[in-house]
Parts: sequence; C-alpha cells; structure tokens
Amino acid sequence: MGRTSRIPLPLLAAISLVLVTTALAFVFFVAPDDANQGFSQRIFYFHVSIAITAYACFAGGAWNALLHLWKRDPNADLRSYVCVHQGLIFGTLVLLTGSIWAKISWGHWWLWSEDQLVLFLVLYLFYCAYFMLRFSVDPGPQRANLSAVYALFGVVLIPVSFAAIRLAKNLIHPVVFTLHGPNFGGWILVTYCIAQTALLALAYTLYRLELGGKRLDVRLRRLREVLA
Amino acid sequence: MLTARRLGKRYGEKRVLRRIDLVLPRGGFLVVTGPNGAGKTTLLRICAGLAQPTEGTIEREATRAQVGYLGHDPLVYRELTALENLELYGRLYRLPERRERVGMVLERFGLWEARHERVASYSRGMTQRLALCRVLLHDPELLVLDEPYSALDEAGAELLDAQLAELRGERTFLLATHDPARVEPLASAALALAS
Amino acid sequence: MLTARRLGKRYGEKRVLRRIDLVLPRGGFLVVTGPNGAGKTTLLRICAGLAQPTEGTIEREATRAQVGYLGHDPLVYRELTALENLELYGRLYRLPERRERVGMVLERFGLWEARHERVASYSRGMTQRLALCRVLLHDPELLVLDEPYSALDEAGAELLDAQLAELRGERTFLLATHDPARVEPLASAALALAS
Amino acid sequence: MSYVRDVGALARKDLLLELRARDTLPAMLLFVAAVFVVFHFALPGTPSRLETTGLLWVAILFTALLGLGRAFVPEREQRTLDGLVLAPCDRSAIWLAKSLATLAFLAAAEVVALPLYALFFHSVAGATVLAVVLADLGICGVGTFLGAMAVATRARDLLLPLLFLPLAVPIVVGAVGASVVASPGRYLGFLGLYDLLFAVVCWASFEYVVAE
Amino acid sequence: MSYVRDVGALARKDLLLELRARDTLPAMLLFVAAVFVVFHFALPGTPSRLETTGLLWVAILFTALLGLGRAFVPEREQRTLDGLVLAPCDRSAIWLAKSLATLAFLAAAEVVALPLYALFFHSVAGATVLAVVLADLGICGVGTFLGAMAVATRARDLLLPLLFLPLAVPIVVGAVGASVVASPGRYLGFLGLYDLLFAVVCWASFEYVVAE
Ligand code: HEM
Ligand SMILES: Nc1ncnc2c1ncn2[C@@H]1O[C@H](COP(=O)(O)OP(=O)(O)OP(=O)(O)O)[C@@H](O)[C@H]1O
Ligand SMILES: Nc1ncnc2c1ncn2[C@@H]1O[C@H](COP(=O)(O)OP(=O)(O)OP(=O)(O)O)[C@@H](O)[C@H]1O
Ligand SMILES: [Mg+2]
Ligand SMILES: [Mg+2]
Repeated sequence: MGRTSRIPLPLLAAISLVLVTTALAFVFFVAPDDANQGFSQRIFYFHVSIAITAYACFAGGAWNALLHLWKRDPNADLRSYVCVHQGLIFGTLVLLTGSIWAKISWGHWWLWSEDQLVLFLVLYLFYCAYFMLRFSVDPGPQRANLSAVYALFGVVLIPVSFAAIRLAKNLIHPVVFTLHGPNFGGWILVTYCIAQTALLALAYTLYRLELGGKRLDVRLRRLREVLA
Repeated sequence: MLTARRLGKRYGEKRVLRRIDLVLPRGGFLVVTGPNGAGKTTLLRICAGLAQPTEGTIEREATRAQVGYLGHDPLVYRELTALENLELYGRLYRLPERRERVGMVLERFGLWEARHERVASYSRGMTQRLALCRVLLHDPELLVLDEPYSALDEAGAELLDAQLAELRGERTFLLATHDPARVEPLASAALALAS
Repeated sequence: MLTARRLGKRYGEKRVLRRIDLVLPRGGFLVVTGPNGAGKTTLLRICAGLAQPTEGTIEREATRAQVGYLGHDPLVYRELTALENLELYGRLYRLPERRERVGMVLERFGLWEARHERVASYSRGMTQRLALCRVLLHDPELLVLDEPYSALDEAGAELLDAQLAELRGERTFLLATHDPARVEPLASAALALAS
Repeated sequence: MSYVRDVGALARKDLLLELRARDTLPAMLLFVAAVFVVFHFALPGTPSRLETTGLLWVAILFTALLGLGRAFVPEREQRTLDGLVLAPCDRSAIWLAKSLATLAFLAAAEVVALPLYALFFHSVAGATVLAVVLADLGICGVGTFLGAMAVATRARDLLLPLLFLPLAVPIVVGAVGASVVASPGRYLGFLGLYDLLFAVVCWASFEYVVAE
Repeated sequence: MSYVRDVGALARKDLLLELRARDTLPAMLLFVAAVFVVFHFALPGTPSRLETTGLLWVAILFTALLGLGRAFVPEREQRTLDGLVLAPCDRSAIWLAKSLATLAFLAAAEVVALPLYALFFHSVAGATVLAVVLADLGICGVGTFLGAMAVATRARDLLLPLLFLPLAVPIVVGAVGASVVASPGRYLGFLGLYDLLFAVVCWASFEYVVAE
C-alpha cells in the first residue's frame, strides 16, 4: 500500500464518497429483489464486500510486515499496524452485517453449526490478539518485530483455516462464486462490483487518514523534543 | 574494530543517547564513564549487538562468535552448576578444546572447587566471577565489559586486572566503570557520557 | 543492639560461618569484610532476621519494624514505579507521614524526576538508589547494609557517605563491603571473615 | 484493623501489577471466547448439558492453574519475597492478600465466562454458581499456599507442585459433583468444609513457609 | 551438523533444568489427571466415542498450553536470553531446542494420559496416536514460538493463550477429525501440512522475536 505522495487525500476522499453514494444507489434502486429473500438480500452487497475488504486489509498488513522484516523499511511497521486496524474495523462490520442477515434469514443472531462463521470469529480473535500483543510491548524495534511476525502468521492462518473448514464439513455457508455461478450476473454483478470498489476505496481512504494522523503525531513529538 | 556514527537511542519518548561518534581501533581499550543513568549500559549493549540504535549507524568488525559481553546480569542459569553453564556456552561457541578451556577459566577465577555447586547457591562475587569465566571462555576479539569489577573482592579484582593487562593490545576492549582510576593505566581512550 | 554467640551456619554439608561472636552496641558501626564467598551476606541475613543460624544464638534488640536491610537484590518490583514501590513499603511499615517521607527519600537519592518510571527501565545504579530509599524510608534503628556502594556513581556514593555520616551514632550499622577504606572514618569496629 | 490494612496494601500491589498490563479484562474476554471456540471444534454437533458442564470445569480449572502459576511470579522473578517477609506485618497477611488477588483474577475471568457460557451453551444453575464460588475459595487459598512454598528456596527441592494434585482433586470432585447431581447440598457442604479447614491450616502455618 | 549440535546442547540444558526445578511436568500431569476426573464425573455411564475424543483433545491442548507457558520461564526469570542470543549459533536453534524440550514434556504427559484415557473411556486407535504425534509437533512448534513472543511483553502469561488458541483451531479440527472418522488419511495429511507450513514460518522468523 501506498506512499503518502500518491493521490492527495482530499481527492481520494471525494472519490470514495462518490463511489459509496453510487453503490448505495445501485443497491437500493438498481439491483433486483432476490427471489427467495426479497429486499433483505440487499445486505449481501455490503456484507460480502466488507468481508473481502477486511481480508484485503489483513493481507496489506502482512505485506507491510514482510517489508518491515525483510527490507527493514522504517515506515512499514506503522503501515502494517494501520492496515490491521482497518481490517479489524471492517471485520467487526462483517460480524455485524452477517449477524443481522443471519437474524433476518435464519432467525438466529449466531449459529455455532456454521463453521464458516466460527472460522471468521477465529480470525477475528486472532487479530484482537494482535492488538493485545502490540499494546503490551513498549514502542520500539522489538514491538515492530513482534507485531510484524504475528501479522505474518495471520496470512498463513487464513488459508489453513479455510482448508480446515473445507475438511471439517462441506461448506454450508454459501459460496457465491461457485454456488450461484450461472445466475450471478447482470445487475447483481454490476452492483456487487461497484459496492466492492466503493468499500475498498473507503478502506483505503480511512487507512490514509489514520496513517497521516499517526505520522503527524510522531513528527510533532520529534519537533517538541528538538525544541525542548 | 568498532565505528559508530551519530549514534542515538531512544526508549519511546525518552532520549538516552544522542549523537555519539566512536572509533575504536583493533587493540584499543576504551573506557566509558558517566553518572548513573547516563547510558553506559545502553551504549555497550548496542556495541555488543544486543540492541539496535534508533539513529545513526554502527559497524563492527567482529562476528558474533568473536564478541564477549559482560552485562549487569550474569547470563547464567541459576539452577545449573558452574560447570554445566560453561559446558553449555562452550558447546554453543563450538570450542575445539571445550573441556580443557572450561577447566582453565574456572581455575583462573578461583571457581574450580565450587564447579559442581548450583549457581543459585553462589555468593554474589562468585556469580560475577562465573560471568567473567563465561565471557573469556571463547577468547573473544572484542570484549564489552559493563562494570566488570562490581562485586569482586580485592583478590578477584586483581585477577581481573591481570587478565586485562595480559590481553591488552591483543584484544579490543570497551569497558564501562564508575572507578576509572582502576583501569587508567590500560586505557587507550575514554568516553564520558553526560546524564 | 546485637549480640551473637558462637554463631554458625551450614548449608547441608557445607559450613559457611563458624563460631562468630559479635557484640554490636547501640550506635555502633560494624564493618564486615572478607573475600568472595566468605559468608558476609549470610551473616547479615542472619542479623537482619531473614535467616536462622544453625548453631549458636543471636539476640536483637529491635523489632522487625526497626530493621532496615539492603541486600544484593533491591527487593523492589520491577513492574511498579519507584513511587508505587515506596508507597507499598510505606504502608506495610505503617508510616505516619507516608507520602511526605516517600517524597523526601526520593529527592535525597536523586530519583524524584524518575519517580513515575517503572523500575524495569531504571539503570542499575538507579535501582540501587531506590533500594537505599526503601531501606531508609522507615528510618530504622538497625541498618544492615550489604555492599551499599555497589553500582553507585561517585555522586551517589557521596550522597550515601553523607547519609551514613549523618546517622552515625544515632543508628546502629552493620555494613559489609569490599572497600573498607571508604567507610573507615565511620567504623567503630571491624570484622574480617576468612574464606 | 492494621491487619486488614496490610492485606489491603499487599493485595493492591498485586492488582496493580496485574493491571500494569492494562488490558487484563479485555484479554480475559478474548481468552474465554477463544476457549469456547476451541471447545466448539473439539465437540462438533450439539453437546449435552453434562458434557458442557465438564468443559466449563476444565476451563475453570485451567484458568485457576494459570492464575496460580502466576501468583508468585513477581516475587520469584524479582526475589522480592524477602522484602515482604521483613516488613512488620503478620506473615499470614501475605498469603491472604495473594489469595485475594488471585481470587479476584479468577473471579473476573468467571464473571466473563459464566454469562458467555450461558449464552453459547446452556444456562447455569444456581448450585453451579455456588460451587464455583466455593471451589474458587479453596483453589486460591491452597494454591497460593503451595505457590509460596514453591518460591521459598528451601522448599523448592521437595516435590511440592505434586502436592497440589491430591489437595486439588477433592475440590474438583466436590465442585463437579455439585453441578451435575440433582441435590447438590452434600457436595456444597463438603466444599465449604474443605475451604474452612484448609483456610485455617494455611493461615496458621504460612509463617513457617516464608520465614526460615 | 553443528546446527544439530547446537540444538542438542540447548535442549539438553532445558531437560536438565526441568530435572532440577521440576516446574513444568508436575503441573501438566496434574492438569491431565484433573481433566479426566472432571469428565469421569461429568459424563456418567458410557459416553460415546465422539464425545470422549473431543475431551481427550481438549485435555491435550490445554496441558500443552500449561507447559508452553512455562517454557521460557528460566530465561525470563534469570534473564539469560541475552546469553543465548549472543551465542554464534543460528537463533532458530533456540526455538527448535525449546520446542523439542516442550515436546518431550508433552509426550511424557501423554504417555500417562493416553493409557488413563483408555482406562476411563475408550481404547485409543492407531490413527489417534499418529494424530497425537502430528498435533504435538504443531502445538509445540507454534506454541514455543508464541511463548517466546509472550515473554517479551508485559502481559506474558495471559497473552500466550490468546496468541495461541486461534492458531490451534486448525490443529483441533484436524486432530479430532483424524481420531473419529474411518479413513483419517486426509486429516493426517492436513496436520502434516500445518506442521510443515508453520515450522517453516517459525524457523524463518524466530530471529526477529529474540533479537532487536
Ligand atoms: C469471512 C467472512 C465472510 C465472508 C467472505 C462471507 C461471505 C458471504 C457471502 C459471499 C454470502 C452470500 C451468499 C449467497 O448470496 O448465497 C454470505 C451470506 C451470508 N453470510 Fe457471510 N461471509 C462472511 C462472514 C459471515 C459472518 C461472520 C456471518 C455471521 C455472523 C455471516 C452471515 C451470513 C449470512 C446469514 C448470509 C446469508 C446466507 C443465506 O441466507 O443464504 N457471514 N456471506
Ligand atoms: N527499557 C528501557 N525503557 C526505558 N528507559 C530505559 C530502558 N533502559 C534504560 N532506560 C533509561 O536509559 C537511561 C540509561 O540507562 P543505562 O542503563 O544505559 O544507564 P547506565 O549509564 O548504565 O547507568 P548505571 O551506571 O546506573 O548502570 C536511564 O535513564 C534509564 O532509565
Ligand atoms: N543457599 C545456599 N546453599 C548453599 N550454599 C550457599 C547458599 N548461600 C550461600 N552459600 C554459600 O555460602 C558461602 C558464603 O556465601 P555469602 O553469600 O554469604 O558470601 P559473601 O561473603 O557475601 O560473598 P560476596 O562477597 O561474593 O558477596 C558461599 O560459599 C556460598 O556458596
Ligand atoms: Mg549500567
Ligand atoms: Mg555477599
């Protein structure tokens, strides 16, 4: 993920605002009602896009962690942390939207029998533990190292747990791209793609915002020190 | 042997070392002094490779096997005997004449008789002697010694004097102390850290 | 203040102290010397009430609250700040002017600025200063000090000199050291342990 | 009175040490959640009430052992026990304070765990809660005592950790019994008696454990 | 070759320490035994094989966790990690040796636990034994790694379960699967893959955990 010099932040924010508005418009006015679930199925566009975005954030966190360990990139630690933080925020949203959807379509907020849900919970717990780890080490090179290593573990865990779930049961939780393969098209696809792009853009904006704030913090502290 | 440029170290907000420049040639003997909390230990740990500076660079012309570091902690296992501890380090440093060298350093620092006792039952001075044994066991090129005289009795201090005098010139020394007079005759350079 | 008769201490087979006779009157200042492993720490621990002799008897005319013991370990919690540590001891010793005294000893040993830092981040000398604060906090009648000068820089050692000189005569001291010259002017008696 | 204040000061120190890690409570929440998730994968399907009661006790026991293991870690690691032993307070206050601190840790974990358990698996009966409380008292009291023995250098060579097994098994038996049978009165009484008995023994003999 | 010798020297040291201090193994044995007692009470009659397999795995996992929590205690207490980090051997040898030592303790606990399990509940199949071996490798490898991380933090003991349990879920899935289904090949393969994958990651990144 990027250097601060790429797209100016205000422009980026404007773009993601436009995208999110478009996505909302598409979701509510363009996409057709689902045959079985009716209107409530529209939460799908957000739920799935948010989930994918969360994964993207975690991947970004791991990539920056790798850069930190491998290239000793001095800013990679902060970037990695911000990525994981965004991932956790979007992860919370996945749990929320998923739960709402589950309540609507299954009548339960949570189902232990759905392994994929529990799997996501495991990942969620994993990244909560990342935070615990990070905040129980004093700032410094060691904290950066430990966080980076644990973030790397995360990307190994994701495919491994997918394999574990696949092994444990045939997937009950719907997998759009295989299950609905043929009839997943037209406006549904377009709407989904727009929503996905919008959320990725939103996540990136938030990421840049947080990163900027954190960097400013660091700079201010340095400045104060020089003055003192 | 050691070249540090504009070295700095901070712990979070707190700046401990600031712009240290240091050139220690092979065979040199640098004495570091400074009040409590000045950053001597921090500097020595960086020089030994145990910590990284947050600013500046450090170059060391010695592999890890060629560094001997004596810190504030003796770095030995209290539940093991002196012999077992030195055996462990001897193996880890892959010494060719391990057993012989272990016996030699134990004898040199007057711990031969106590070699089969657990370190937990050692007195403080005996533990410090054992830590010195550990450092000298693999005959390092670069010796980084943080207050090596602490806890030693007069006999022990003289043993150490003799040891330092013997190696002076052949090995490179970086030594922190609160009693610079003691190592004055050996020193080739001095660095005084301010608090 | 302290009377020991034919004191002996053995650890299992090993005899560490043998037939020590000791009379330390109130206001006395006894300096204990001896090589590493001679048994200084063992003797001091017995006198402070931390250990029991295996032979002989010891009488102490001081309650537990009136003893101050400085050992090789600082006896403070590394994860607490200096202030929190001293607060704890202040409470346990039930000091009437706890907070004031805590502030006073911290200032006296130059730790006031660092009072809110965790002891884990202290340098070795700062930790030793904190241990001295702990000992003097409750203004004990009997001070048992095991190598109190160790790890102190010259400024710290002078602070301690001043402290000892001030209390000399009013309090009773039992002090072990490898540098008897430093406390020579204060000593009222000396005990040299052989190894 | 001053005894109570000593215990307060000592327990306060332990809690302070605990809270130094700041995020103890969220950590506990995460811990409980993680444990339940692991249980879920270990027992696929919908486990019976008895099974999940067993799991609950395994979780409690594990947490207790975890807590006890850490009880004297600060004293042992930093060799500060001497400082407490030298202080003029009654030595049993050290034991009491440490037991209370461990109890607080354990209780905090359970306050998180029991509702979550009720949410995820089955409701928790009143007898179970009572059994948990009584078991906690016994585990913390005896466990802390043995923990101190393990720190005091003199006692370390004895196989003391092993003592905890014969001492803890009655608690486990009583507690699990109380939460599975229909009329738990006898089991609860047994637990209460156990607590009382060992509290008196520990209180009276702690002095000899920590001081030579 | 010299790598193997380094690992040998380090693992030897850990075994020697355990022999002296007996910190780890008794706690593990105690816990395993207590878990079986709990379930003996909680599951009266003859529980199904599926039920008891799950509990066996819960017992193994948490016993391991207890052992893992103590793996780096000597280094932490006596602050000797610096000594190992300074030594010229590859840092990953520290991880490997510690993992092997922990593995030895876990294996010792299981040598007691499995017959106990067979006695109390059901016989143990060959596939289960194989699953135990493979799971042990994963548990000890990853757990030791995380133990080293937890030691470097302020939260320490509480942190290890948090870090470890999410990573242990795939092991539990694989292991429970391998011990209940008829043809456990896929599950065993999965466990092997897990071990391999994480062994490589741990091996490659341990350097960063212990050295600044
Ligand atoms: C890893 C994160 C997740 C991903 C990638 C994901 C993906 C998806 C996808 C692609 C669908 C659409 C299926 C379809 O249209 O047939 C879906 C549906 C659903 N998801 Fe998720 N999901 C995730 C996590 C969760 C969580 C944590 C929950 C619950 C708390 C949840 C609850 C649901 C529900 C209830 C549905 C509707 C299923 C139906 O009615 O058929 N999901 N999810
Ligand atoms: N881990 C740490 N976190 C925060 N501050 C630290 C840490 N380690 C050391 N410091 C601070 O760095 C400063 C220098 O410490 P250092 O141990 O290097 O001093 P020193 O010169 O060796 O002192 P002494 O003579 O007492 O041994 C001290 O003020 C100390 O508080
Ligand atoms: N717990 C113990 N078990 C066995 N032997 C012990 C124990 N504690 C001390 N000793 C032995 O007692 C002797 C005296 O130890 P002590 O610590 O009293 O010496 P010291 O005079 O204080 O030495 P130093 O100047 O090095 O501090 C030493 O030989 C030591 O090995
Ligand atoms: Mg120092
Ligand atoms: Mg001594």
